[in-house]
Amino acid sequence: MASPRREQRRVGGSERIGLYTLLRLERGGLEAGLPGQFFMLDVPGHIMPRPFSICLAEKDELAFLINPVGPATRVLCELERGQKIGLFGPLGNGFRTDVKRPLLVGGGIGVAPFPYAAQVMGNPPVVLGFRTARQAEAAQLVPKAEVCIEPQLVTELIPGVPMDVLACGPEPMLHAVHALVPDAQLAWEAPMACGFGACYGCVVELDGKSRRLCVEGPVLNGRPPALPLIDDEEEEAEA
Amino acid sequence: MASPRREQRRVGGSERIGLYTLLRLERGGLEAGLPGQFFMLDVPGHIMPRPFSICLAEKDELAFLINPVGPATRVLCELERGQKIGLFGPLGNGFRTDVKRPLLVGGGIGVAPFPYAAQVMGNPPVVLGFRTARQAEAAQLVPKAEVCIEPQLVTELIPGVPMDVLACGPEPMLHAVHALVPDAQLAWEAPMACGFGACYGCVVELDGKSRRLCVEGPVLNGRPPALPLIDDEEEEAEA
Amino acid sequence: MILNASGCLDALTAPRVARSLDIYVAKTITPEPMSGNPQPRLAETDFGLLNSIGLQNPGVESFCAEILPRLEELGMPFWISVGGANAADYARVCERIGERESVSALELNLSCPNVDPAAAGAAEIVAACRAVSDKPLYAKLSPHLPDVAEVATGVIEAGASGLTLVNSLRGLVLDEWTLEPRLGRGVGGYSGAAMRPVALAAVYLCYEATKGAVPIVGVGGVQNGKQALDLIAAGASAVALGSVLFGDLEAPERVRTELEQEALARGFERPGEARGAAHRPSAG
Amino acid sequence: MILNASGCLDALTAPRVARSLDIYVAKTITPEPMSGNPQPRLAETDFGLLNSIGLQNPGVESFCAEILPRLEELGMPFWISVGGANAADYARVCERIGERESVSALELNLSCPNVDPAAAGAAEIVAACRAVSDKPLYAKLSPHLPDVAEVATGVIEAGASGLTLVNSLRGLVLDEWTLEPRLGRGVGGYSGAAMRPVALAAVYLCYEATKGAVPIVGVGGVQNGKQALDLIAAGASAVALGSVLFGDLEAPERVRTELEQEALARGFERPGEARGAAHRPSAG
Ligand SMILES: Cc1cc2nc3c(=O)[nH]c(=O)nc-3n(C[C@H](O)[C@H](O)[C@H](O)COP(=O)(O)OP(=O)(O)OC[C@H]3O[C@@H](n4cnc5c(N)ncnc54)[C@H](O)[C@@H]3O)c2cc1C
Ligand SMILES: Cc1cc2nc3c(=O)[nH]c(=O)nc-3n(C[C@H](O)[C@H](O)[C@H](O)COP(=O)(O)OP(=O)(O)OC[C@H]3O[C@@H](n4cnc5c(N)ncnc54)[C@H](O)[C@@H]3O)c2cc1C
Ligand SMILES: Cc1cc2nc3c(=O)[nH]c(=O)nc-3n(C[C@H](O)[C@H](O)[C@H](O)COP(=O)(O)O)c2cc1C
Ligand SMILES: Cc1cc2nc3c(=O)[nH]c(=O)nc-3n(C[C@H](O)[C@H](O)[C@H](O)COP(=O)(O)O)c2cc1C
Ligand code: FES
Ligand code: FES
Repeated sequence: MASPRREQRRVGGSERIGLYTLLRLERGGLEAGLPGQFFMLDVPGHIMPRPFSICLAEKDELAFLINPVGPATRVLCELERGQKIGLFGPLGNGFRTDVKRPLLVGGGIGVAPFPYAAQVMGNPPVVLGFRTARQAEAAQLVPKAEVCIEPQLVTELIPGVPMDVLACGPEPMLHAVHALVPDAQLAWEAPMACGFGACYGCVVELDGKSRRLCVEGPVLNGRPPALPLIDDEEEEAEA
Repeated sequence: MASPRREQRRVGGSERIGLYTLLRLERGGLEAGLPGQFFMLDVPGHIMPRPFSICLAEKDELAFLINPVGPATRVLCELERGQKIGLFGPLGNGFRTDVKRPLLVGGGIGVAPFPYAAQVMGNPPVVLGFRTARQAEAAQLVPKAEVCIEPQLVTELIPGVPMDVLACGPEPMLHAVHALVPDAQLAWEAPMACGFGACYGCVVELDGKSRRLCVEGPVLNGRPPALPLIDDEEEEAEA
Repeated sequence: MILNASGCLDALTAPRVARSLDIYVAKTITPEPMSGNPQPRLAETDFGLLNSIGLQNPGVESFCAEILPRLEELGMPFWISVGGANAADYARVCERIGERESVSALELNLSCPNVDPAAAGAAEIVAACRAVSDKPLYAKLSPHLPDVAEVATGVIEAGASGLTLVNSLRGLVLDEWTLEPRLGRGVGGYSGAAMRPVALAAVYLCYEATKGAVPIVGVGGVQNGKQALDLIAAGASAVALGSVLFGDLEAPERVRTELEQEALARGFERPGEARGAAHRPSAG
Repeated sequence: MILNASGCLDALTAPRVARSLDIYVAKTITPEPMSGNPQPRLAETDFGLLNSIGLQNPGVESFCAEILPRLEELGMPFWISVGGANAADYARVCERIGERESVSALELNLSCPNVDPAAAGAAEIVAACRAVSDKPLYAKLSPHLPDVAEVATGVIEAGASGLTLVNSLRGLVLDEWTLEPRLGRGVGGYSGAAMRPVALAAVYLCYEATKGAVPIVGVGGVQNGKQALDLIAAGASAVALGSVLFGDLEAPERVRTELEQEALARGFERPGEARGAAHRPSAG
């Protein structure tokens, strides 16, 4: 894998999907990485870049699904075709996708990595939970998704048979999934300033120790952490 | 005189005159004040407003002549028709214009107050000095101006007979004028953050005492200082 | 309550603006006249303002003779800011000005970045002033203290009635080409938007340490009502406007209106109810 | 010379970036492991970044066993930043790490805004470290000192070989709606562009007080070569990049190139020639 660099890319398009926005960036030779990996996106007018999961990876395009929860995400949702923004990735550890009995489980904006995952994995079964019907519109991005809306919870859609679960969503949902499926691969979130292990801002407690989520995750119980993140020139040359 | 307020005005036009730029703002009911008084202009992207002499006052328009010497003046020179900026004035003490044997003496951008002064005073004799021919193009704004370019100095154009001199220009020029004509009215400059006596940034030494130029000037040997600058509501009502 | 920050407004040249405040705070007065620092005294920075006025003032005698009577004519409450080089200096000004009934409070400027650091400790100065005056004494502290809360509790023990937090930071800007300091004095006071989080932190820590027992005037970078509300939530009981006044004379009225709206929008009937809200354990 | 600011780069996760520096500075190490502060630890401000990492580190023993050997493999000069709660703590880490020949210098973090203020005075800590180590010792000072130049001369008398100026400011940001602190710990370290004039002032004052006799690493808000040159003109002999690295991994090379160009444009053949230029009496 080549070393990620900060690149400038043009917005190819931006569309509302329910409450979220799908931001399409020209790919121009960027690696997409593995489903569950993320990019740091620069945000005009903001100092810290922000992390977003790869949602769609086409030959000419990388797309991110963005939930406008605060000032920076609101700016990203308003970007227009032709504007340039910086991005940096792919970063972190993605999902292991070569599993036998796959099931993708998403909650809310946690659907973001699954359109790409479904594509890579040949459209496995997917269950998605949302708080409102407007948010549930994002399910259209994932073929064959079974969808529920609160008060029904997405964990109720997980079948009682052993499956290899890949999950992404809010913290309470991930804990619930973990309780049902202890070996599920879970994609977590924490505030991130760098995305490559430099700031120690994204630390979470793992096995009683403080660990950087951007280095050890965001997917945990997944692949073992791969260091270094920003590879050596030499390794790059070999890649 | 009514109390000055911060107002927003549209740029009516902007034209290069040699090295300077004449910035025309829609007047919309603003008082022009007296020649030699100034306005604080807000500068997009900058924190401190900047002081500029009233250059032209038409019925529908106030114009300022701006020398692009630094970041803020460069921004003002690039403003385009239709943009809005804030301005605040008229401020300070202007020239006494009811003099018997008037002569206006300007150096460089010190020409700025004289188009308006000449209009108010019925086109008195004017002598202007510039460093280069490009700067001297600004002389076209003042009818009947006699112009010299360095190495000739503007003081050489001051006739040997007693005259009531109004002068504006760089510090060395003002000192030279003062040496020739001790009772000349001189318009000075100092960095200003407020323009109305609040910051004590514009202090100059006068008669051995530190004095605020925006309150006592910018024209000295002129009218005695008029306090308060930001009048009482009551006084306003009377005005 | 909206005040001006000391040194950022002259009520005599701008009485209308002064009257739009709840309290007017005069520029720092020292025992003897001070002519202040050399020009240039002002420079803009990317996100704030640098100044080195240097406590220019006519000295306490001339102040009492010429300026105080005219402040009294304004017919509004006002505070006088007091400076000096040592505790005796401060006490002398407090004693002299404290005679005047018209003066509502004395603010002790323990923190000017443009004069050499006061040799005497802050608490010692406060105690000396308390000994000569019964007026409310506000201790105005510098952000350049290793432990601002410790100094705050110290000055209160010494007799301060309240705190003003904070004075400007020490900053420097160089000329783009010569690389020499843009201010005549070199280093100056750095104020404005850039220091807002620093002022907030000082208010927060001092409110915590004093358990809200004394009034706190929050100062630093306030440009709108939301930023004023932040200071109140951190623990301020009043907010002072500084360099924002140079560019916006309507700021006191605007900030007051915005502050009321921002407080209401967060469920506080009056801005004062939000005092200390940042310290409350979360309801959710 | 371009370094990273301590705590703003991990050479093990980003060796390519570390190699683009002249010297790599590791995150602060304390005697015992520290798990750091609660989440959230990061918040953006209008003109800077707020953090409360809290000196999270594995402790000196685990550092020496697991991390130091891998830093040695990088094959580049590196410094270790040292922290603690008292002079004995600092000395213990210095002694332990000072054994390793690979370590070019020790930077004493006398200034972390995210742990309680060190009880011991800065000079006392430096003296204790000097007693146990012959390595170059850089004293990293806080901007929250009433008289930074006085502390600087004090630590140099106590045995410091150089200064690192400055650590982050103390700042606070509140949540827009709840008005509660955005950081789990409340107050945090405020870094980035907003503090640039503060860092410049500290370097300027300390260079003046030390007459340029010791090396100074300038730190604070540097994002481009011109800003690095400003620090050098104020008196820095090297410049460290902090939070800019989070968003721009190419910053070291870019800043180095820009610095050379900006120096040349002002008549300095090498950036080092500009050291102290802000102090020179004007030629004009
Ligand atoms: C690895 C990773 C992948 C992500 N992928 C996506 C994605 O595909 N689509 C998407 O919309 N969002 C994603 N996020 C979350 C996204 O980064 C945050 O919503 C964004 O940074 C918020 O920025 P803001 O300035 O708009 O809001 P802020 O004002 O910063 O925050 C608004 C609210 O969100 C919380 N918050 C801020 N940052 C985070 C964070 N990183 N994680 C959890 N809560 C946060 C704040 O505490 C606050 O309550 C991802 C986060 C991580 C760590
Ligand atoms: C009462 C008054 C009236 C003025 N009228 C005009 C006018 O009509 N047209 C015009 O072009 N300019 C006028 N000026 C000067 C103008 O205000 C400054 O050139 C401007 O503020 C510079 O801003 P800047 O950011 O572009 O440059 P800066 O980077 O701030 O300064 C560039 C250079 O100019 C010097 N400088 C900055 N401000 C001033 C100042 N106020 N006086 C003297 N030198 C300064 C700086 O020291 C520096 O050397 C006037 C100034 C005053 C005080
Ligand atoms: C030009 C200027 C002059 C000042 N003079 C004084 C003063 O005389 N006494 C004082 O206590 N503070 C003085 N200050 C500091 C302000 O009162 C205030 O603490 C600081 O500017 C921070 O507030 P702001 O960011 O709103 O400007 C001055 C500030 C400025 C900008
Ligand atoms: C996330 C973060 C972690 C930091 N950790 C440390 C640290 O461990 N030790 C230290 O001396 N300084 C630490 N600092 C302070 C920086 O080294 C630097 O002094 C400060 O950020 C100012 O520089 P900047 O504006 O370029 O970021 C940290 C800063 C940040 C932003
Ligand atoms: S985001 Fe910086 S260490 Fe993880
Ligand atoms: S410009 Fe502020 S006092 Fe004159």
